Amino acid sequence: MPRIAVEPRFQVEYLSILDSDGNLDTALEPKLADNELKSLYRAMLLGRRLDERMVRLQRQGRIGTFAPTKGQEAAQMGSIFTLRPTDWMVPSFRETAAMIWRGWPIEKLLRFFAGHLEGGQPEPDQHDLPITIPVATQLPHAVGLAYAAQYRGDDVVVMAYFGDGATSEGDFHEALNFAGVWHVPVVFVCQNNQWAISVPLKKQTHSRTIAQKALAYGLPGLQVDGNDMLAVYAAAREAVDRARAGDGPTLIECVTYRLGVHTTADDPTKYRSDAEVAMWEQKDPLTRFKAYLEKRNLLAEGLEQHVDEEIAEAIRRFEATPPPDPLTMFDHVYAELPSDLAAQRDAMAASDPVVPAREGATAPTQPGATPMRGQRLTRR
Amino acid sequence: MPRIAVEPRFQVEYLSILDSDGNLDTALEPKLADNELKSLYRAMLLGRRLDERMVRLQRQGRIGTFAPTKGQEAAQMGSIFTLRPTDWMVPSFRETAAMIWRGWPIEKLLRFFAGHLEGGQPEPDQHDLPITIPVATQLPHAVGLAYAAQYRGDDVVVMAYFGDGATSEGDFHEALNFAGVWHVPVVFVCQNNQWAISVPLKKQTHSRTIAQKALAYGLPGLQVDGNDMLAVYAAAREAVDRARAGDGPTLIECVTYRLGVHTTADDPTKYRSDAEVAMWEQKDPLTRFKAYLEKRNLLAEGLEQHVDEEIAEAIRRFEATPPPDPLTMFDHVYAELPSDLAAQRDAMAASDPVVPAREGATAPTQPGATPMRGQRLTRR
Amino acid sequence: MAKLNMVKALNQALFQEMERDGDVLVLGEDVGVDGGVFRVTDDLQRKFGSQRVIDSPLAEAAIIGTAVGMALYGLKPVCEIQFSGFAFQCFHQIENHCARYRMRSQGRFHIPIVIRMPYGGGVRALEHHSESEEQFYAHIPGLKMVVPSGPRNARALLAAAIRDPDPVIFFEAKSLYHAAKEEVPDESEVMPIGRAQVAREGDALTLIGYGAMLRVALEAADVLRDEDGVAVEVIDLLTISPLDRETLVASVRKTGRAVVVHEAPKSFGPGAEIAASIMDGAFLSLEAPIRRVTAHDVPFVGFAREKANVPDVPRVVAAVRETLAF
Amino acid sequence: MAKLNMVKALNQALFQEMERDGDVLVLGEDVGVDGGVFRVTDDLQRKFGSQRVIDSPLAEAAIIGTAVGMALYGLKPVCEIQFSGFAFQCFHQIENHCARYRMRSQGRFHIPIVIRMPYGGGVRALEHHSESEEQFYAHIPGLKMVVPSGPRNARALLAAAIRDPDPVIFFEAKSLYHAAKEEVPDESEVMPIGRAQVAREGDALTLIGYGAMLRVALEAADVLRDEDGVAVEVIDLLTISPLDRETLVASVRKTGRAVVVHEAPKSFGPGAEIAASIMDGAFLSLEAPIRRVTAHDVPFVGFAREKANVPDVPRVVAAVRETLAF
Ligand SMILES: Cc1ncc(C[n+]2csc(CCOP(=O)(O)OP(=O)(O)O)c2C)c(N)n1
Ligand SMILES: Cc1ncc(C[n+]2csc(CCOP(=O)(O)OP(=O)(O)O)c2C)c(N)n1
Ligand SMILES: [Mg+2]
Ligand SMILES: [Mg+2]
Repeated sequence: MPRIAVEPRFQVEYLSILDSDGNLDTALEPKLADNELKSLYRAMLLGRRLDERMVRLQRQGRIGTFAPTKGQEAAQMGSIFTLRPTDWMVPSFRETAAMIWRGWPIEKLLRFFAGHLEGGQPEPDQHDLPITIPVATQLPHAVGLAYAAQYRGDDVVVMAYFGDGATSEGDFHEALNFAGVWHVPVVFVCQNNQWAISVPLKKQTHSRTIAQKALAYGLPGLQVDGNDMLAVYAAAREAVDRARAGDGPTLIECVTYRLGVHTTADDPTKYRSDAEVAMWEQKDPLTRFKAYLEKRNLLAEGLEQHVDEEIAEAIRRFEATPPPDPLTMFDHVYAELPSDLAAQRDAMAASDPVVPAREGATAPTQPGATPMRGQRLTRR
Repeated sequence: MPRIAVEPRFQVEYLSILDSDGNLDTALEPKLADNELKSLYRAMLLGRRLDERMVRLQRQGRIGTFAPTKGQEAAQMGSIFTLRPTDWMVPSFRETAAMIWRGWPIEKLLRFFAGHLEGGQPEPDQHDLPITIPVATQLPHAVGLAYAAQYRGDDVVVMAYFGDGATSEGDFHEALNFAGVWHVPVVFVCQNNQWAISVPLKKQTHSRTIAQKALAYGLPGLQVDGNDMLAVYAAAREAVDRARAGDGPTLIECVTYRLGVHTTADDPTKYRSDAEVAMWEQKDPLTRFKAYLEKRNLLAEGLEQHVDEEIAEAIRRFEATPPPDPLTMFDHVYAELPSDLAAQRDAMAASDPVVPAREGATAPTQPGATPMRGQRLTRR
Repeated sequence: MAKLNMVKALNQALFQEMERDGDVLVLGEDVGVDGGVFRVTDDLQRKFGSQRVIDSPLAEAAIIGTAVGMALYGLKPVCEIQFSGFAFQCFHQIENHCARYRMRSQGRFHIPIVIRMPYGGGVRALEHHSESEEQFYAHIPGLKMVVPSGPRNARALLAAAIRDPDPVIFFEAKSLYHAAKEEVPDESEVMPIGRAQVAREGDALTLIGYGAMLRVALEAADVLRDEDGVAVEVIDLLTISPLDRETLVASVRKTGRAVVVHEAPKSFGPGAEIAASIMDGAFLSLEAPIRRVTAHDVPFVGFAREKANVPDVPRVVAAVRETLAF
Repeated sequence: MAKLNMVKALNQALFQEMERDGDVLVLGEDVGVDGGVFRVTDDLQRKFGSQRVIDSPLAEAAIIGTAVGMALYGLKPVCEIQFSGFAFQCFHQIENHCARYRMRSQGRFHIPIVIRMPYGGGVRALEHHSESEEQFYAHIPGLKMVVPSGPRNARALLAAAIRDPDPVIFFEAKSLYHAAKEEVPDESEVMPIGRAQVAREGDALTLIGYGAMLRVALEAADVLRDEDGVAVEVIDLLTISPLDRETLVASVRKTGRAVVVHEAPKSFGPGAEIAASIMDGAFLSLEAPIRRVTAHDVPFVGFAREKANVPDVPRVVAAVRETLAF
């Protein structure tokens, strides 16, 4: 049946600059200063080493469940690097590398994963939201922040992170739709790591790309090689500049891969093949960017060691964290404590002895605690 | 920045066969038998006349709030006409014309709008869901029905109705995404009537069309002149056949207009201009289809009168409805009445006198009832 | 001083608070040009512009979700959910975020948001347009849940809610919108959230109501005074959560008996907490079990049966008489 | 006869019911290949295929919404919400549709759906992974709300829930999943929904618990027996709603005193209905106010403080002693 085509024809593009074989598209190569390239690499490396260390801490029962970054360092660093401190970062739960770049002390994040709420408190001057666990629910917050910044006339861009699975949630849809209507300065960074726990992308959506979902909201959408630091940076730079200039939101799909477990409670051998993982290990963003820096003679001596020391020191500070005082659980419920809640607090204070924190930062896993199944070792 | 285009390029098409000036694209003209054309026109006319009658009934306090169809008869009839009785219809709340076509007795719908739940009960053999009030929440039901039909191996297609406003809800997104992944036989019919109460389409989404939202789910999406019965029919026919053949879901956007009030509690003069309404009155689907039938000599004598009599008789039956027995409110909460609920029922039965239904079908508006603001007269 | 109905009184609160504080903005479906389907936000957009009075797309979760973002930035959004029956679409944003951000961020952020919703029956409405869902919010730590009973306290409580640094769910009884006018002073007033009021003093029994049920309670008290010669103390809760247990307990210590009235279904409803709290605080004074007069434990019954479902004066009177005779 | 933990017992119930009835299917995030994040649906997909055991996209509202559609067609979906903390995303589908379709369609349709969710603390989990939200479902007319306390009753109640023609919310205490094994007969069993059980007889006081709190109640009863020489009657609710008031009232008529234990926050929580219902039915037998031992009225506190928030044996023992001494 012939019909009239509605203009414009839509198109989604894919951006790649430095491929996994080390081929560089010099025409597209972003102009990053040497020290910028160095600090980008350092941040990636720090993310990777911390990740490995945290998995061990979790296995030892020193922190609880967390979601490793491994494999997604370029997607995170290439994008977050384009933000100013006065811009806002809206993370989901896997952005450890990017959060550290934004100024979260490592020991604070460790406290967070050790079950201390203090670990989720951003500094007064930090323009970062804390980790959000319910998938996609942070996306409307990003739009609201951007609206508020625009309302106040502030020169602020908001960058929001989420996964491929998150694009199935209603909140993703509603947030992008509001962003489009309000034309606010948000950059939506989807880390399409191919899996939402055990669900592969093809069971997540029948859409060929995630980038094309932007068309539903009249937004520009771009797919980028998410393991290519340069490409992610270039795409994010463009989107952030556009947002800052008042030209509205963008959806960036970073095609990447979760090389590790979903969280430390997950056993990926149950749902994906070693061959698939091995294939993606060939595309490791860290190796690729390292080779690029090597060629440009920008690799610092002993960087691994410096990074490891930084982590070790942070862990020492973390382990020195005193056990939390249970009574402070009443401190941040409301601005003022209602009388019945004050009575609950008083009852706790009066109870003798004050219940000691069973699971402090340094306490080993309780013998009686339920074995979350991921606490048994898995192959990766 | 040059990038690689991701294939395929997306395109959204617009279908029009019989335009508002009466120009007919004979190449596209669907092959409908004379009696089919006649019954289509009769159903449209019935929808229109009933609508007008119901607005009066509401003004007189004989029924409560309802959402008139006026202007959307072609969008509804052109699509629903392609379903078999064994197929499923999933309405929202404005599909009066289509529901009557599906076999809902007029007096039953009137009872529904008079606040009797009995009016929402489909017949045992009727493959229709009742009216759903919360916008877009019926869309996943349609997908589930289609999944179940496919699971059972039944030759069934599901058609779901919703408005332009509904496309902003998370449930719309999630339903279309599931439909795409599951590849089930659903046709999503969006009646884009330009307004969601007072909110115009351009404040609803920054997307140029609603049809293009299908691309986010990897589905075909088509825009159609929703006031053109022939075009709606042709588009729906194609989508239904495709679904039946196992080729999955389709999104059809019918571009139409709500000529009347949003509901009888609405005053559209507050938010839209007379000129806009007048412009759309020129495109009235009923006049356009009538002219087509006239040219083909298919207009029956005295049709208006027949239709009006059918309506009048139904209203007589409706008005003869006995006031509802309050005790039956306990009949359909669970398959078996739990003991505390049985006690609540017994208490009601024992209370002397049994509270009479204050607002039965024939009762006028209570003097003390809150004047819903739309109950004052508006200009259209 | 002017005589205002509840719609006008609420509208005035919004005007006054928006004039007072440039961080206050209004967000919801049809709140702008249309002035809200009940006209509570009438004329606000004309006065404050479409950036401050925002006609949002049709998506409750994003209304609350974006408002959370605005609040995180320091603004004070007043959201309208068109009918309380549609707030379950945004329940996750309310429970996951409005109620928890202060705690999650250990005080770095707080959410000074107000979520207004028309609730309750009495307007011959379709399904989801006449339910009474206060219990769902009352059970969420971190939220406050307010239900005014008349134009003047509605205006004062809405002002208080807007100035409150914490998230407030604000239920407006549809049947009260045009029910009565009340003298309201021109200057803005603020009533403390978290305090119940003794609407009428008495010594025979404590009758507890709120929102549209206050009128039912007061009329029942009239009947009991006129027909039985008993003085029933009527308490208007005004705030459901945090519950003003002190006022309830003090009253029942005096009267020894209590009846609670609400439009929500009985089981696991607000009346249960009220009864349990009174038992806690006034056990030794209690001379009869606390009766609850509520809607039945049934889903929406259709407005033709509504009268038989929602508490009315005869049912309340009967419950009080039984409690007095216990 | 085999010794099963709760995960295996639930898994067996699913196997048995799916074998028994071809209309039963399983739907949720990661329920297929992965067998569920807690392995409750392990091996089901291998056995019954991916059309009957469906790995859904990540969208709770569509999981429940499509399941409603399947149920309308006559199938019996068993949905898994990965953690109860994520069920507010589908709360509108549960409240608007699961609970109401029988009523709305006046019996033409009913929704024989089961919604399984792991709930509660004790597993060192992040936010939204350790809350206890049963109250929200208990207050919705048209739903049933079930919480088993051990492998055998979990299996029997899940079977009953699947066969029940009405929607059942089925909460599984995460801390019980691997806590203990129990002898479970090979043939499937069904326990009636809506009946509480006396887990231990006693005459001094009625201690009411459910789910993971049953163990706490029983241990507290041990302490009270050993240290105080009192025989506390322990009731395992098993079904929260519809609440088995008869069993509760009969027990308190005997003992004269009651204490309720739950993991949900106190205010407007399930304990309130339990207390109010007991007062209703056993007022003249009551010798002390009914105490509630619950989580505090605070949002998620972080697992490092969880122990101080969730009821434990010392708090329950203290509350019982106070009640006995009243
Ligand atoms: C609303 C909600 N539902 C379910 C979960 C449980 N859950 C945590 S992460 C996850 C998968 C997320 O996948 P994706 O968005 O692709 O992010 P990724 O984990 O791959 O980074 C799920 C199902 C959750 N946190 N929130
Ligand atoms: C979830 C939900 N939110 C709000 C409403 C109130 N409401 C009823 S119809 C409507 C507008 C619907 O617009 P659209 O989808 O375009 O359908 P139309 O009314 O134009 O046919 C609104 C906001 C509702 N019924 N459900
Ligand atoms: Mg992923
Ligand atoms: Mg519309």
